[in-house]
Amino acid sequence: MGLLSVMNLKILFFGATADAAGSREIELQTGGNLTVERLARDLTREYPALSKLKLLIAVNEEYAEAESDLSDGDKIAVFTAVSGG
Amino acid sequence: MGLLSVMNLKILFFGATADAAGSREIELQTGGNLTVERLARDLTREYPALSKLKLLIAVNEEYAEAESDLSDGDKIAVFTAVSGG
Amino acid sequence: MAFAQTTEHSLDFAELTTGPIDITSVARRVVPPTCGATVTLDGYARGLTKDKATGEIRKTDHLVYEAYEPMAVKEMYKLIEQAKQQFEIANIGIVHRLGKLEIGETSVVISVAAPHRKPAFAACEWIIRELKRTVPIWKKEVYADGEVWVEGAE
Amino acid sequence: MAFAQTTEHSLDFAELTTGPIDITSVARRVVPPTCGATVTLDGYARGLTKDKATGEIRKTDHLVYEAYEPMAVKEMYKLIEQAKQQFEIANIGIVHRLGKLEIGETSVVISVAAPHRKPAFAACEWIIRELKRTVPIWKKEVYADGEVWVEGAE
Repeated sequence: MGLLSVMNLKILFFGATADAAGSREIELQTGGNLTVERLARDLTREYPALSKLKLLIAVNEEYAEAESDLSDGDKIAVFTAVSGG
Repeated sequence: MGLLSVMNLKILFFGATADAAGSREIELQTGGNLTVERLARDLTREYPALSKLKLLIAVNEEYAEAESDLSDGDKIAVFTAVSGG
Repeated sequence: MAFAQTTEHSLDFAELTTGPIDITSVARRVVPPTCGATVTLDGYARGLTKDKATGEIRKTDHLVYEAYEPMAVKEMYKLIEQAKQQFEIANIGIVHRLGKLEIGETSVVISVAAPHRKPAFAACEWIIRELKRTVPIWKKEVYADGEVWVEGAE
Repeated sequence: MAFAQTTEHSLDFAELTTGPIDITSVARRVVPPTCGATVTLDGYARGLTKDKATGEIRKTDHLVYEAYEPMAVKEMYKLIEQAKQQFEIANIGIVHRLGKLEIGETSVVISVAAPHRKPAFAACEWIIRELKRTVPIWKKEVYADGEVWVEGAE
């Protein structure tokens, strides 16, 4: 991607992360070349209460690796270890 | 038990043994000193259709060993391998 | 429920019934407040049966279950006691149906409640295996052209 | 059932619902005519919870379950596919409840139908373990004096 490229991302929060972010869904515009790990760091800076949580990230409804690159239009879910059952 | 002693036994049949004996319950009067195994042999002689079945015997609602002695008033159940479930 | 028999101690129970069995209510009756899960085995009248001798598949019209009732309840309670000695479980419920069962109807329900899942699974599996081996209940399969009392494996 | 979602193929199903779950109907829906038994795990809202940190027992007033719904259904179907590859089983049904649950209400039911019991037990045990590890659903425990989102083990 070029220097001027931007990505539009949708970020979803659930349970404890929704409480920490004070939001369930945000839209984010950012420069290109963003990894999952980097996004998590940026979000934690934006919402410091997230730093107390061990975050898991899903991209487009699939669990994502920390090193995965994000793409324009990706739907990102940020949550803690699941506790259903 | 003396030579003149008699035992009154109640014999119950279930499922395949009831069909083979043509009866669900009989009363039996017999001489003393009778084992489970011996009773099974006597019953098979009385009801030949029983000989095609592998018989299990319970005495007073408990599984009985072939060598167990029977006592007056015992309630004997004669049945085949169970098939519940 | 002419043949129904119940004896209860703690939340355990072993019953015979001639009426329909509701799995939910059996699973619920064994639940103590400190447990989070029950494991339930339910057996039901199969529509197709494989002949053990010929391997042929036969269509079953209905089943009839018969029990030596007082002994069957006793033996089911023995299984409950033995399971509770062997496994870390809280409560066990066993209900077996007797009489005529249409295809698809539930013949037996075994529910085990435990603080942890693992022993609940192990106990439930153990109980159904032993029930089929020791509890004096017999199944008759009725076909369009005949019927047979099924003989257990042992 | 605002959050209910269903996708069906064969007799398998994975659903989310905000209404009460009936164990019997879940267990029945996975039954093919050639199988004689289902194994069912049901989890329910516990009244007493042990605090993992302090070991203290707390009285829970009610639970709230939340899910990332489309991903949760996808992940449940993945478990169904994986279980069917690993175990000799016929059909699997999974229903998880969302929203507010009173104590004693069923939160999850997993039913596995199989020609033989052993793989049904093994598959059911495997699925609940994996569901608690991978399916994006979260539980909030609400007490008289506060509430906490439970964090899973992994």
